[in-house]
Parts: sequence; structure tokens; C-alpha cells
Amino acid sequence: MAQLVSLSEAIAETVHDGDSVALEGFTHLIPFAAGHEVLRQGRRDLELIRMTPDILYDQMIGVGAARRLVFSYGGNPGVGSLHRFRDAIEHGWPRPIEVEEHSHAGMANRYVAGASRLPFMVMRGYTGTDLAAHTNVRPITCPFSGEELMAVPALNPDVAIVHAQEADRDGNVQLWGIPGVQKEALLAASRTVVTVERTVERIEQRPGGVVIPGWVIDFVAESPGGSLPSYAAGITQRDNNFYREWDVISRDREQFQAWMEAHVLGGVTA
Amino acid sequence: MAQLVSLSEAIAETVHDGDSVALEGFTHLIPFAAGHEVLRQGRRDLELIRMTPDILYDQMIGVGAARRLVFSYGGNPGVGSLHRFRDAIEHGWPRPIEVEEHSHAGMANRYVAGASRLPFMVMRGYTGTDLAAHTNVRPITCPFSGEELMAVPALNPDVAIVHAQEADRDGNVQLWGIPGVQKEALLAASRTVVTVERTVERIEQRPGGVVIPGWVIDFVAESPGGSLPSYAAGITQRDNNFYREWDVISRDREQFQAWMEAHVLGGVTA
Amino acid sequence: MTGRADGGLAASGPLAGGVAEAEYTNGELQTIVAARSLAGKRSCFIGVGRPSTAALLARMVHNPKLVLVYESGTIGAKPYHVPLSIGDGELAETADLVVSVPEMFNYWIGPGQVQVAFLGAAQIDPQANLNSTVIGEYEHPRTRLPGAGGAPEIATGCEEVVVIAPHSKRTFVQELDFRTTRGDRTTLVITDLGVLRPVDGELTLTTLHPGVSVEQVRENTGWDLKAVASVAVSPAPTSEELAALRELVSR
Amino acid sequence: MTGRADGGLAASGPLAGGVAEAEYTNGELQTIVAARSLAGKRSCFIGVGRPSTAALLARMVHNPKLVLVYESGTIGAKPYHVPLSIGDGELAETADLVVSVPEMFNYWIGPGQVQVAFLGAAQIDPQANLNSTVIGEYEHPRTRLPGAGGAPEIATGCEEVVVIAPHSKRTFVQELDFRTTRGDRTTLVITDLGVLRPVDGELTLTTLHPGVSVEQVRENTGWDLKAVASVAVSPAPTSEELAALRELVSR
Repeated sequence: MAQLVSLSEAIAETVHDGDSVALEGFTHLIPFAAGHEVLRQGRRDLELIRMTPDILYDQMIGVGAARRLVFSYGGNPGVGSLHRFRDAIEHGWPRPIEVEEHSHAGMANRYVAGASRLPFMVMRGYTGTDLAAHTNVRPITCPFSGEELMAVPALNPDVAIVHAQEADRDGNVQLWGIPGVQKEALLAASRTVVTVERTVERIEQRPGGVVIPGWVIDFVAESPGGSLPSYAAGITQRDNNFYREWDVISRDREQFQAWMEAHVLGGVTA
Repeated sequence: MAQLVSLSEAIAETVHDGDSVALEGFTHLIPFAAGHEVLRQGRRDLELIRMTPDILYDQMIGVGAARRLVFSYGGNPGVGSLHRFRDAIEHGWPRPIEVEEHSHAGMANRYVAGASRLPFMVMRGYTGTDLAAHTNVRPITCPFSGEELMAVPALNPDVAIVHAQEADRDGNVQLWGIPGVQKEALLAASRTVVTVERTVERIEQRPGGVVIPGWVIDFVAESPGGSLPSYAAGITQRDNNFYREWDVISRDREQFQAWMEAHVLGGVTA
Repeated sequence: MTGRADGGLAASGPLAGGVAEAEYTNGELQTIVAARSLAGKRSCFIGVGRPSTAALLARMVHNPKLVLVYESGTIGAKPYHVPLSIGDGELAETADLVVSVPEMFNYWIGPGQVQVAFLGAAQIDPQANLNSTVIGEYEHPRTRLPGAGGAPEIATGCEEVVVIAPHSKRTFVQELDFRTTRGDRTTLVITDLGVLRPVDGELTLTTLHPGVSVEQVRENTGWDLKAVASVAVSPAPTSEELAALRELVSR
Repeated sequence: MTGRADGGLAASGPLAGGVAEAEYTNGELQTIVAARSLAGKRSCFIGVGRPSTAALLARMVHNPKLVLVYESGTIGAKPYHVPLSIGDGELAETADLVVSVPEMFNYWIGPGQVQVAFLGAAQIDPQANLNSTVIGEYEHPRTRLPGAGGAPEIATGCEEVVVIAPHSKRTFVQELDFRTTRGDRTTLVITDLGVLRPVDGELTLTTLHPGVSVEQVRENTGWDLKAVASVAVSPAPTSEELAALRELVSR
């Protein structure tokens, strides 16, 4: 049964140095506030997992919190490069980062396997690309047809963190709009945190609403605006300008560090 | 793009003698009217596929329309036996019927494989039961962990028929309440029919609503009350009394035949 | 559709209520004992029939937060009436969430998200393996039963399996005609005569319902049933339990 | 996030409009030619940038029923504005249905439910294979690109793949630095200079934009580009196309 706690308590209870952590949200409901709290608590050596590492992971990589990145698309959506992500891979700044990359279909199926507590899932993919040789997938033969397909290994993060629109007092959660892989990430992880825009007396299911019962969640923390500059459909708006501004802020190491100090770390030495 | 036609036209265009046909609906939205139309059109030698063959398939088997049954639970929900199903298997009346049976999890995953156009899906199951030796599943080894799991082959019926609450004029369909495996059955099949309670100007998505776009459906036919004595959540009520009465009607071959003649076949020799 | 325990209340004869003050049938006691087994549990997978009645009773008397899961896809259903089928509209209307059948098995049952399962069967053997497929030979069955339904993966997915079955030699057999479902995770078998639990891998009599003798249970079991050294006796239904059960089935 | 074609409108120089009456940029023409390729198609998978602009233009001018699919899970999106990201709220709000990412790939993209895909890339080779992973060596890249995203399975799932890319030797290369995505199903490569199609398995120049010469295209291609015997010329934008495109981007 989910405990309703403060964001700092939720992160302190779940995220430890060296953990594999998935902060999910596919272009929507990205848990920025929770990721920033992880940085303020000074976590290090994280294995960061995320289909679409965008600005949040650029920030986490840029301050040196990650030793490893598991992903399928690392870009600033609609804008271009992630400069901190590139700097870490191209120049090892502020520290070298190990990379395991997949296609979106591969990552999605890895979460499905994780949520299903199966060791792998089967798909058509990777064959005939250079990805197959550079990542962790293995061929598998259909025992009925003999067709060769690809197996992708389950993703079972130590911690999954997602953002949603609302929770009730039992920690039942509802999100709506683009649902991404959040349900799978929560069901696949050992420990789970959901940040929410608001707490409600009773969840009324919405059109397109995805309800996740409180008994599969460890901690729920209120965090209004907790996905900005991403957004929570129906409650906050995506700050498209900030996504463009980030391209400028993040190009330069010093400018990036000053921005993080002023807006995220707030004097805390991460 | 779905064509909006009459029920008789939809069935005539899609269901032929010898076809494999899945009329799905898991304890809800069972497409009785469409199944009855298949019988009135005199179809024979069908391979009937359905997780939970209940009264509708008891009727189809009882008139001798099926040569084969693929299923996971053949009972009258909450009441007991399906007498026509039993008579066909135990005594070959009115004709012998071939049987391929699975667990629910197996059938569900066979539909998932079918909808995904993959030849099989992987699951934990069948091991240590007598089912494995009597049905079409094969062991498969995880290429990462070495664990032995089970592969179930894809289900891709010639025809899938489901019932839903509503469609718009482009044949986009919405159903709500218990969603079962209807989406998977439609996406897995070569030809598809959806019967609906009503046609609406525009689909407004409901809480729990499953929307299926018209461009993956061949035919939509209005059939108000088309899932009775099953039900369409929010529109019709399940006729629990009829499920109990069926136990009596179907026990006796002659009584069954008279009932079918009077209520379904209407003078047509099936 | 799975887990339907046979034997309605009407079929059970009254047991002398030497211990209890109220009169009750052994079928009522079986349901009440099943409901008690859900005290302190988080979630329970149930089929229709006695398991549903027991789980609803548990929510009324012992465990108002108990999460009921039906394989039709309804999670957290709070039905007011005992449902006739697992697809009854009230289940979806009152559920916390409703999922597709593939999601139910792949994300909820298979990974063990549901703690306890109530299952029924036509036959059960000393290792608690279950048969719900055929009586007789598979290819030429004497009685064709409904089949596996969700039981095989429910029985290997949930942490604990509770079997609810009428106690007779027809049901409690040395050798199953067909092994539909594995008994590895069965912790409790609740009958109209008493309760069996696995001891060293074999179902053993641990509790008798009031007024039932060990001999009576042995006579109704198709194998040489062992009993623990000191067999307990089920507490008779309390007046609260009995009143709640009767109110529930009369709705 | 996949399928973003580089090169905004502003980066394209004007082409002399000898054939057309209106002035237009070659970027505008590229978008217009891409939009025309969607006439008569049922559904199109698109990323952000020029593919999105082209697909919205196609819905305005050529094919109002065209179904737009974004990998964020929005199927049948009808955005009024060209979206900045594939997760823009307007996509979900206007979609016929919104699905999870696993469902998008497993039920819609993989099985070929979506007819046409628009993709972009940093590099393309003569067999239309694409690189969106690295420039340089994988372990020590000179430029780390965003990576595969949905492209590999989109390119093998959809019936027809249309690549939209700026025409330069940097992009059109003999050998990819990394093969991210297979080119088997590519039917069309639309650039700011013309159109290439596979002929006997090799991308071949079939159409020039007005005012562009075969030599000019060859100078901007990193392999010895073949051309068909009689190269066609793209019809210049109609005033309707141009007006619609400009209205669209000004929203």
C-alpha cells in the first residue's frame, strides 16, 4: 500500500548510490521534480534508464550523477542535440559514461518483459543493423515456424519514478494523455515512486485514464508542476520555449553548471 | 476503411464454410446476433475459436456447424456444464468435434502474438500439467538466463467477430466495460466484423473506453441488443435467468433443436 | 470461470451446533472458514460461486480493504451482490481498474501481483494438483469438464492458493484423471468437513469442523489421509459472521 | 523523435521560379513534394519537423482523411499547429485513440497497420540504409547522434518508407558510419534538389526540382549517383499548395 510522503522522503527511501533508476514519461509527464530531488540528495553512480533521455537526463548526466545510460533516443525533442549527453559520450565530461542503447521497440519490450516478470520478450528487430552487435540482444528461433527473431532481456530497475496527474488517499494513481511506458516501468521495478499534481478524495476514471492501484506503489508524493518544463495533460502546459532555451544553456559547461546551481541544486553540492 | 452494412451482408461477405472464426467477448459483449446469423446462413465445418465458449458456441456446436473447437474454458458461467459441447465431445453428436485446448493465459498470449503478427509468444505455463502433452505448445529456452519457458503459437483467425457499444459513420468503434481480448482478436484476423448497439455522429471517448479505428475493420453492422443474453455495459443487462434456463433447454437434444428452430433458425434449415 | 467450487448451500446438511449457539449448515461454515483465511491478506483472486461469497464476506467482516480480482479483468471490484458470472456488470462498474485479459494474465497474475487465489476443481490429489478437464480418458472422456480456464497460471502466479471443494471420494482422489493445475503453492484446502494443509508435501487433515470426526473425513477421502497429531476444531460461526453471510446471499 | 528531417525552411535558398509563377524556397518545395506523396494513402507514421509539416499539408490539400500516427502513441491525430515535439498535448487531444508505447510498436507499427513512414537521418547510403547513431567510430564517436528511436522497426514494419533529407555529401554517403535502420522498404527519397528511388536496389535520381541540374545533384551526392534515362521535373508548387503551407507554418 502506497505511503503518501514528501518528495524528499520518497527519494531518500528509494534511491541509493549505484542504483538503476528509471524516470519514465514518454515526451509527457516527465518527472523533473523527482529527478532534481535525486540530484539535490547527491546520488552518484546511477544507472539511468529511460527510452528518451531528454533535458532531465541531460542535467543528471551533466552533473556527473550517472555511470551508465540505458536508452533508445537521446535528443532534445524537436530542437536537436543534448549537449551534456554528447559531451559525456564524446569527451567523458564530467565523467565517462557507459552506454547501452536499443530501439524504442526494444526498450518497450524490455519493460513489458520486466512488468511480466519474464526474462525476455521476442520481437522482430535489430537484424541487419549495427545495433545488434553493440547491445544486449540475442537471436531466438521460433519453435513452430523456424523463423529467427530477436530476444530482448527484461528491464527490472531498482527504482522506477513517474509523474501522474492525481492520487487518492490510498495512493491509487491516475494519469491521462500520452501514457508511454509508465505502467510497465512501475510494475517492473523493485521500488516505486509516483509524484502527482494533486491529491483527490476519490479517483474518477477519465477517458484515456490509466489507473494504477496503490498496492503496487511504494511512495506517492505531491509535486504540483512536477513535470515542468514537460507537462501534465489537462493541468500544465509544455514549455516549448524552455526546450529551445536549453539548447543554449547546455552548450557551454560553465553556463550549464551555473544554471544548475541557480535553478536545481540551490547551493547544495551534488 | 470499414463499410457500414447489414448484419446479413457482413456475415455473407466474411464467413465461408471451413473458415476459422473467432467470435470473442470475455463474459461481456458476446456477439450472439452475429453467431446466429452465421447459423442462419448455413455455414458448416467451421473452426470455432473462443476463450470461453459458452451458450453461443453451445448453440453453434449443437447444430453441427463446427468441425473443430479451440478454447480455454467451456462452461456455462456460474451455472455449470455446456450440454451440447459435452454431447459433441462425449458422444460425437450431432458430429464429432476436434478439440484444441489451452489455458486462458495461453489463449490470451496466442491472440497477442496474432495481433503482433509474430509467430509465437513466450510465457510461464503448461509445465507440469497434462495440458502440455495434449495441445500445441513447445518449450523454449531463454537465451539470456537459460530458463526453460513455454512458447504458444500465434492465433490468426480467418474471421474475427465482436460486438461493441457504438460506431461512428467512418466505422470507428468504441466499447467499454470488460474489454476482454476483442482488440487482439480484431487485429489478429484476416477479415473482421463488428456489430454495434448504435451508430453515433461522433465517438466521445468514455472512461475505460477502447477505441478501434475503422481502418482496421472490414464491416460494421448495427445490431441493437446483439449481445443478449450477454450484455453491453451501460446499454443492455445480462439475462442471468436465460443462462440458468439454458441448462434445461440444452440438456435434451430434441428440446434444444426445437428451441433453435423457434428462436434462431426460424425455419431456415441450417 | 475458474475456481468455481461446486456444492451450493442448499446441498449441505445441517450440523448439530453443539459448540455454536446458532444453527448453520456445513456449507455456510465452509464459506465462513474460507472468508476467515482472507483476514490480513492484501488481494485475492476469485471465481464465482462459494469463493466469491467467501471473499465478499471477508470484506464485510474481516478485511474491508481486501482487493478482489476477477480474471475478467476487474481489479478492486466491490460488488454488492454475489455475482453469477465473473463478467457481471457490477464487477466492472465498481472496480478500481479494468484491464484486458492479456494484461490480467501477463502483468497481474503471472508476476504474482495478486497474493491469494481461491480455486475449485472436480478432482484434487494428495499433492493438491487439480483436475478440471475430464473424467475418464482425455480422448474419450466419460465426463467432459469445462477445462483449464485461468487456473494453471493463477496457481503458479499467486503466492498462496486456497482450494475450496466439497469433501467426497469423487473429488479427493489418489490419482487425477488429468492434471490441469499444479498444487505447489496450495497452502489450504477448505472442505465442508474440515481443513487440509500440505505437511511434507502431502495434504494432511489439520482441522475438523465442529461435530465432524476424523473417521468421517477419512471415509470421504480417496486416499489414506493422514491427520496431524492434535487436530484442531474450526471455531463455529459467530453470530456476526452468520448474519453477514445470510444477509449477503439474500441480496 | 524519429524521422526528424534536418534543415529548416529558413536554411534553404530560393530557387528561380522559371516554371512556377510564385517564388518559393527549395525547402518549401521539398515539403510540398513530400505532401504530394501522401495523396491516396491511408495512414502515415511521422516524426516532428518537415515530415510533420508535410503530413499536415497533405491533410489540408490532398488527403483530408489521412491518418497521422506518432510514436508517442497518438493514432489519428489532427493537430492544428505543426507540433514541436511528438508529445505535444494537441496530438493526444485530437487523436482517435492514444495507446501505450508497447502497444504502438507491437500492435500497430510492427504488424504493418500503418502504411507509409516518413523518416529522416544523418546519413543515407545507396541502398537507403540510414544512420542516426554516430558519426565516427561507435566507441569513440566524433558526433554522438540521438540514436535509433523508433526508426528500425518503423522501417521494417510500414509498407513504404519515404526518407526526407537535405541533399549533401555529408548526408548521402557511400558507406554509413553506423547502420541504424534498414533501407529495404524505402520507395522514395525526397531532398531539396530532387527525388531518388531504388532502381535494381540502388537509389537512383528520377526527378529533379525545377531549376536543378543532374550535375548539381551528383555534386552533392557522396557516391556515383545514377539517373534514369529521362529524368522528370517536379511540378512547381501550385498557388494553393504554397498558400496552405505558408498559412500552416504561420499558425
